[in-house]
Amino acid sequence: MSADQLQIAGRTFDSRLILGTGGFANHELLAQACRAAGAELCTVALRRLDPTARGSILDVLEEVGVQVLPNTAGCFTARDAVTTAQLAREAFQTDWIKLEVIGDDRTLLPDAVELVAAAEELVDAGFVVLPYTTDDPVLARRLEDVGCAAVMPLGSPIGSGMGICNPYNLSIIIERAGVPVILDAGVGTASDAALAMEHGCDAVLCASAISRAHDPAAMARAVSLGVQAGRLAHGAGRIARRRYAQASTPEEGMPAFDVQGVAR
Amino acid sequence: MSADQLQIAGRTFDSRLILGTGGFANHELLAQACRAAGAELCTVALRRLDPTARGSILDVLEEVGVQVLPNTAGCFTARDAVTTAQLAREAFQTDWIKLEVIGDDRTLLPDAVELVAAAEELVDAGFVVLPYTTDDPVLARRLEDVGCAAVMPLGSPIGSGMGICNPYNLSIIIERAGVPVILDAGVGTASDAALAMEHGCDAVLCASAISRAHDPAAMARAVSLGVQAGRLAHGAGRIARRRYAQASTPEEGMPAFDVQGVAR
Amino acid sequence: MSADQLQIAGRTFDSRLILGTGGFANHELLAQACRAAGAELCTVALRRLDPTARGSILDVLEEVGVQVLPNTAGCFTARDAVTTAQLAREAFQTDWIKLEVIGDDRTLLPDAVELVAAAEELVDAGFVVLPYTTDDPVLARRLEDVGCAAVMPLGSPIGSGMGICNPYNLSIIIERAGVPVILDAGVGTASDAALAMEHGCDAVLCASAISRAHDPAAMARAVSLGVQAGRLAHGAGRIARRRYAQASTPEEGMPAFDVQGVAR
Amino acid sequence: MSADQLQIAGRTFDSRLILGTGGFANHELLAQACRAAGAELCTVALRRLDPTARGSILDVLEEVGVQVLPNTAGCFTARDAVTTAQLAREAFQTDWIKLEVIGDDRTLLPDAVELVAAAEELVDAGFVVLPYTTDDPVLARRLEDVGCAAVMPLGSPIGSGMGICNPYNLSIIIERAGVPVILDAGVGTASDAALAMEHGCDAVLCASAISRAHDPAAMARAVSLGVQAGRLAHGAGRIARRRYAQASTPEEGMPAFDVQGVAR
Amino acid sequence: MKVTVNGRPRELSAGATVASVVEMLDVAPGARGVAIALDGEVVSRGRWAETELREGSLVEIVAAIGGG
Amino acid sequence: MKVTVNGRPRELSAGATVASVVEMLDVAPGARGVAIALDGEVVSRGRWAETELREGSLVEIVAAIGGG
Amino acid sequence: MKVTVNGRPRELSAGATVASVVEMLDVAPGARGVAIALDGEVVSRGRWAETELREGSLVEIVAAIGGG
Amino acid sequence: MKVTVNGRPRELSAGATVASVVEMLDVAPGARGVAIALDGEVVSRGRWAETELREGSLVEIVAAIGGG
Repeated sequence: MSADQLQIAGRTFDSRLILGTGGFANHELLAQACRAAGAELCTVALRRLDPTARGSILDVLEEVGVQVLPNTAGCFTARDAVTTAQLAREAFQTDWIKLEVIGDDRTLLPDAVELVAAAEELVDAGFVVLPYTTDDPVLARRLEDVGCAAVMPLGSPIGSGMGICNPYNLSIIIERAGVPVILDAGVGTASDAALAMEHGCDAVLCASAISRAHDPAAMARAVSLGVQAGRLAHGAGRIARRRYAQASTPEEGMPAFDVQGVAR
Repeated sequence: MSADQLQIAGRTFDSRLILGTGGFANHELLAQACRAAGAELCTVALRRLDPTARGSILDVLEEVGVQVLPNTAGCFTARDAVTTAQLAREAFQTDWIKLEVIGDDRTLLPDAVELVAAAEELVDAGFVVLPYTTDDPVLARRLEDVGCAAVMPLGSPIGSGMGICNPYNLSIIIERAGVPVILDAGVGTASDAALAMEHGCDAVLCASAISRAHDPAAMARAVSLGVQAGRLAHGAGRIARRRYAQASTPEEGMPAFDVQGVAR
Repeated sequence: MSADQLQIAGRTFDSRLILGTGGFANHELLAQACRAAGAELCTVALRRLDPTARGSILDVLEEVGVQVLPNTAGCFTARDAVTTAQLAREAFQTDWIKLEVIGDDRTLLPDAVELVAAAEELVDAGFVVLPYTTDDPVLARRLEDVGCAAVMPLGSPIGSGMGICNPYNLSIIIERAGVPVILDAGVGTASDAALAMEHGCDAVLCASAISRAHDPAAMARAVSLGVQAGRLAHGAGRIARRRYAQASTPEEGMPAFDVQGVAR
Repeated sequence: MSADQLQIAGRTFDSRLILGTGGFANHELLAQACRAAGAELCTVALRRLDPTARGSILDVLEEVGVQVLPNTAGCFTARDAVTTAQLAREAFQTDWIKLEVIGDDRTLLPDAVELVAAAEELVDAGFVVLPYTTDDPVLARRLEDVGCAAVMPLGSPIGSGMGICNPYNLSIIIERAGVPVILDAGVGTASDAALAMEHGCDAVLCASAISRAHDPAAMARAVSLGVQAGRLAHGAGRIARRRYAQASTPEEGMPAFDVQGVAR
Repeated sequence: MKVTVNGRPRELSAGATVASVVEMLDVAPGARGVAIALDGEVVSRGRWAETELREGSLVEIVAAIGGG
Repeated sequence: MKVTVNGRPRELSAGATVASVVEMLDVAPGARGVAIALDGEVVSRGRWAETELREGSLVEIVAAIGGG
Repeated sequence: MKVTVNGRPRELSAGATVASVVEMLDVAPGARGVAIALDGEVVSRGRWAETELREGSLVEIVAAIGGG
Repeated sequence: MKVTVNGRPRELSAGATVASVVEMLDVAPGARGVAIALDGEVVSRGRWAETELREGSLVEIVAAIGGG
């Protein structure tokens, strides 16, 4: 599949599954999941330094050999998101930022107005901005217009595992996007990821579905296979849906066993 | 995955994707699809011998190294299905039969009454019967009760590509089946196959979605990956669906950048 | 709407909602629901006579002025269903029978084989047979072929309130039926009934959704309005679904407020 | 139902169906639809005066006795929407405005950023603002916070007839709204309207589904009944959905016809 | 003789008829929505009086209830 | 002077008012559902007569139609 | 005698066997995936040579094709 | 002087720098994935030593964790 690489802002990736590192019970399970997923890119967050913490997640990710995509999780305003992005640039020495500006702590849904403001400011400050957004096609277009390097629409709320609640909106976003579309949030299992890729997403970000599964490594592998399956299927040209059946076995040439006056 | 083999009537298979051989433009595409799918078992049909035909499909399947599962496609009565099964036993030297008795040539849906009658007769005649059935849980139970080695409920009509129209019925069949449940008919793309396996199917049979795709080999590979993804996800213990969000990033430890009386 | 009457076996009805009388807390609530629903036809069942019972449901139904449709609820075999139908004919002096032959006491789904056998025997015995059936189009066709006066496919299991699990199958049944199609079982609320009628059902039978609602009379009225709404909508010729928008307000004639060099 | 009135900004309405007046072939069909729907409130738009036009729509609406709700259809910026609202106040002598600020002429979806800006400005200018919005719960909350008198989320794009694409988002909006929630756009037929009301919407706005139906008056009546059905059902306390069946006919008291040693 | 009525064993005198059973159960003669099966065969109301039970007879007396 | 009325260039004599435009378009004085914006600002009916246009003025005269 | 082979009428000499039909159709003796029904009953390959047709016999010779 | 470090009030001697705070918290000098904001502005690692705090300064020291 190396011929079919994901490209974002000039960087290329063989894997189309981005792994979120939140929710793992420990670093060992995270490492196993990274390997099982074949992930090349993982999100990380920033929180107040805990002096008692032993070992940095960065050591784990380095050992596994994945690159880091910092996020601004937990920010409710453009201002806090921008400051957090600047801290991330300092902490991780990368201009890439997964921009999250949420409007609400029960749904964790993005706040459209603050999100656009933050995206604009960060693009101007030279960041490569990958915004977590709703499935609103107009908002996605606005984010692309202000210079985001990709758009990351949700399928359903973070951690909800409800999959893609509105495939119609997602497909409209994909049809009209000039930048990569990465499904972010809502994936609950492998088929959700496959479906997203079949709709034409360029990649899938998955965190809770893997980190909180009973067997994270197995689910990481499953979601990774789902992403590959969906990507391949997207390119293979699926059959059209039809209300009635179409025989897969030819109908002509059926033998006729019955005959008038033949005793059986 | 060799630890996780499919078992039907005492035979074991590493692959959980059964390939239908109908609808391919030529034998070469069929061979490519078999290899891409990693199929071990393929269905074949019987039709009046065509003296002008060059080369038997059996040579192709033998070369690829897959085993043959004959079907009774096109039969409308128990009587014709039984005779066709006996011809298949003679032609292919196997007691295995994918039993199809349809009620209607537009929907190609099974005829419950004829199907049960044929299954009973074939089981008594020593066949290993794998019946193509509707998604009716009571009918599936009846087929198991008369001694079928597996049940093959449809997701939607043959060749319709509509996927699983009634996941509820499929899951009820799976919950109560004592024999393998193989999704037959309706798969349109890889995510349909993944979904079926996540629901707990033991295998998936796929014909038109692969043979009639724009690129059959690519779709064969995609569906095969989808089956593996779904099987793994089924065992990995997915997260529960929830209406509201659950943060994947811890909420505690958020920095507070704003302070009374600090100019910015 | 009297111009648009439901006709079954030569009898006509103004109301297209048939009320099931099971599950009501008492006869008074049943009477209220009958009136609120404007029902003309209600199902009743037969059970061992309870000498302590005070007042017959028949008195209630007579007072409300509805006609009685006996059922064979609880029968697992054609034989018991036929005997029960004969008892019903004796008890209610009607040839009409809502035929139920179930295969399973957890799903209460019909048993296709026993159902067809019972229907055939009862039609021969001069009954007007209205069979409760699955959503299998081939089975529905068989029931019509043996002489049933209507077919009553389920939307989902009795009392499940899941609505119409497989609208595709229901619409196929309707397209090809030569007798009235009455949705039986699965209705959970008014919109389910409206949807069934929009698909082209001739009537809806509703029991638990009304009798077990918090306010049975209100729900009876709601479902009745839903049936009328769906029937009217079915005849009114709905707009086609389209992926993109179509303005309801004309786009031409938009004023242009902005002008070069005009200060605001 | 007069006990159950819709209240918006201090005005009360007996009908919970707001009729859009766009798309009717002529004024006579509009008048018939208004009467069939029992509408009390109808939207109207403003366009450049056409000197050749004969008779004003206002005369029709006055004759039918409905009140007017002007909209800002066709505006792409907050600025144009505000100017249009001011023109509407002058033209119709009402402070009420259905605020539409769209981002795109193929989807006609709202532009979140411009919409909030316009809403804020109009509320400050003393308008009673009813904004057409997406199904984004955070955006709906923002609109309520800036002082809108109701929120009008879409079910799906204007004129698409796709119904409610994301019932989850709609229900979240309803759960948390402190102002009336009116489903706007997407209704294709009566059951869509019933469903919206069952979810807890306070009212439904419907235009194309009625004006472009084959028989607008019949569809107007159907949608009106659907709204009433859904409203009643919402209050009646529907039964819970359950995967398995629950008998509506008591299981005890079943007769047993078979007996050892009794010849039949 | 021993018979079974609605699942319960009963002792009846020889020559007992379906009507005797109805009487025994206190069913009003004109009771509505009532029907009877004797050994799996329906006995119409008009024949209750003349239809005799036999040793081991299975009698089912059913009545209308709310249902389905 | 040159003005634009509903998108079309018009030649008006100096001192022309909003009311002159209304007249020019044959709009009945009491016409319902009509409103006017001059250079992006609404001119209420009461001020039509006194409000003068200037060179390059942009006049939009709108009326009610069926919509949304 | 007159027989029907795969739906087509054929004229065969008396004493013709299933094997004669196979020969007539140019089917290679060892052809794979071929089976034959005579008047609705399967005739196993081993009995082709000895099984005689009769007037009006219905012969169906089937072979493997891609399907289902 | 009084400052706030990660939400907790701290007493520091005059002239204390960002570096002093880092030291106080036992953060290894080369610690990875650590960044600091002083009164809402990021202070790059190279300027920790020279950047002085003032009365009431708000210091946030953050580090990498698993997330999103």
